[in-house]
Amino acid sequence: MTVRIQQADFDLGQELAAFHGDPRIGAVVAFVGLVRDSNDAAEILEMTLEHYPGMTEKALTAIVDEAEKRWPIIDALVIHRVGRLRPTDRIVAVVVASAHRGTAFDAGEFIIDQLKTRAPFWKRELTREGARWVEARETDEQASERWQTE
Amino acid sequence: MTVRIQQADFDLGQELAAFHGDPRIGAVVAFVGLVRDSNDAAEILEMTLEHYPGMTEKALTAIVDEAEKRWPIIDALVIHRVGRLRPTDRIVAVVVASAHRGTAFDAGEFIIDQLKTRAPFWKRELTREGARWVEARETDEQASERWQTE
Amino acid sequence: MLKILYFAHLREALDRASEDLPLPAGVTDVAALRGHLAERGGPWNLLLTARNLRCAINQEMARADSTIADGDEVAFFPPVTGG
Amino acid sequence: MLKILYFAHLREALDRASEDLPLPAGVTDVAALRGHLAERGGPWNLLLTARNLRCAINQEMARADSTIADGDEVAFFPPVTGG
Repeated sequence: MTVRIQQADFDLGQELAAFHGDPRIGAVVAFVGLVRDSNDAAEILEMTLEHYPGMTEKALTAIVDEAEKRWPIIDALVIHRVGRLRPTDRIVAVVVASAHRGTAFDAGEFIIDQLKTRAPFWKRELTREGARWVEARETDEQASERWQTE
Repeated sequence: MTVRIQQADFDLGQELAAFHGDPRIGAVVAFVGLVRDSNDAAEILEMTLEHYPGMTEKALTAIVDEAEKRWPIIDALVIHRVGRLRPTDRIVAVVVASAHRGTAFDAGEFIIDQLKTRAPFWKRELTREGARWVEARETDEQASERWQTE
Repeated sequence: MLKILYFAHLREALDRASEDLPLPAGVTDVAALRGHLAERGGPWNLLLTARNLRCAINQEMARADSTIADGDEVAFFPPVTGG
Repeated sequence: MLKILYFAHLREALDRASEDLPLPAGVTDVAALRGHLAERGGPWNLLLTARNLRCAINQEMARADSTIADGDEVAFFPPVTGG
């Protein structure tokens, strides 16, 4: 299990190579989040991601630990970028490997849903009207909470 | 939207590069299925995948078309290998790109669930006791059918 | 003429991947074609006895009562197991 | 001594990313520390008025009644928006 926070871009093909070669793995699910060129009806020119060094790593590790308790995960990886990003740039990757596909899909979606509401990252968007801090979304809160009742 | 059937291995990093650069894409979900070294309590030495040339491509295209009708997908890719495969080899990749992550997760899982029950592929496993054709699984049938009621 | 294809364990059991067959008299649907082929005896009984045998006509999934016409491509195979 | 950290719009509004503060007399929980800081006036009122302000103590999420002790690392920030 690996958790990484970095300014640099990542190469998902290279990251996935680390998930190759374990003959117990039957399914790998990878999620990649990218910067879109619009959000809430405004054109996004650039984005800056801030985090809380130390706590962010702990929060991500706790989320992956929780996923490993809930599902028979063989391996997992979370990479989250910080700093300045532009549209089409990769922001985050979540990869889960398991014997069966249902586990990998569920655990992967669980991790990104929890990350969105529990990991201390903050996005500041630059639009033509100026910079603004992104507001937390009610839909993300709901996506995170649905795992409590399942 | 791309559907490919091939004997050769694929490089998911390279395939994902084709999903990069469209600023409407906020989420990419990739599923990779791999050959495990055991199935139904038997050690798997090798696997041979047979398909129905022509119909298989049509069936996969129909599944992706259906996913595109159900969800706002920006792009999708299905690659399925045929021929002889060994444990740890990649069998199949499903990639879905969309604006939001829920769409990409749902559509990706829909496509692989439907592929498992609707695309004409057949697996023949070589174990220490000899070769056997893999039996269809009731759990795959259930995974496919749950999309009808949602 | 029909083009008939056999896949997976059916292909192995029949020792045949495909054949061209003049449309047999009286065969108008999948069920009738299965009965006709099963009359060959031996492993061909599988056309009637194989559990969950699937049939496709012109590369679309078909049912027992789906119509078969001259020139069709008909395929028989077990439930699929890809992915 | 407390180490206090501010993030995102709070950091900008307070023009401060962190500070070291001797544990104020009478401050034993998060609510009391927020009140103490708000007494500085101006933008510091945000410590009381900011909607959904979050607090972490020693890098774990805390609540208004969570205990604060000398030596703690306390962080204030808005709801997170990563991913």
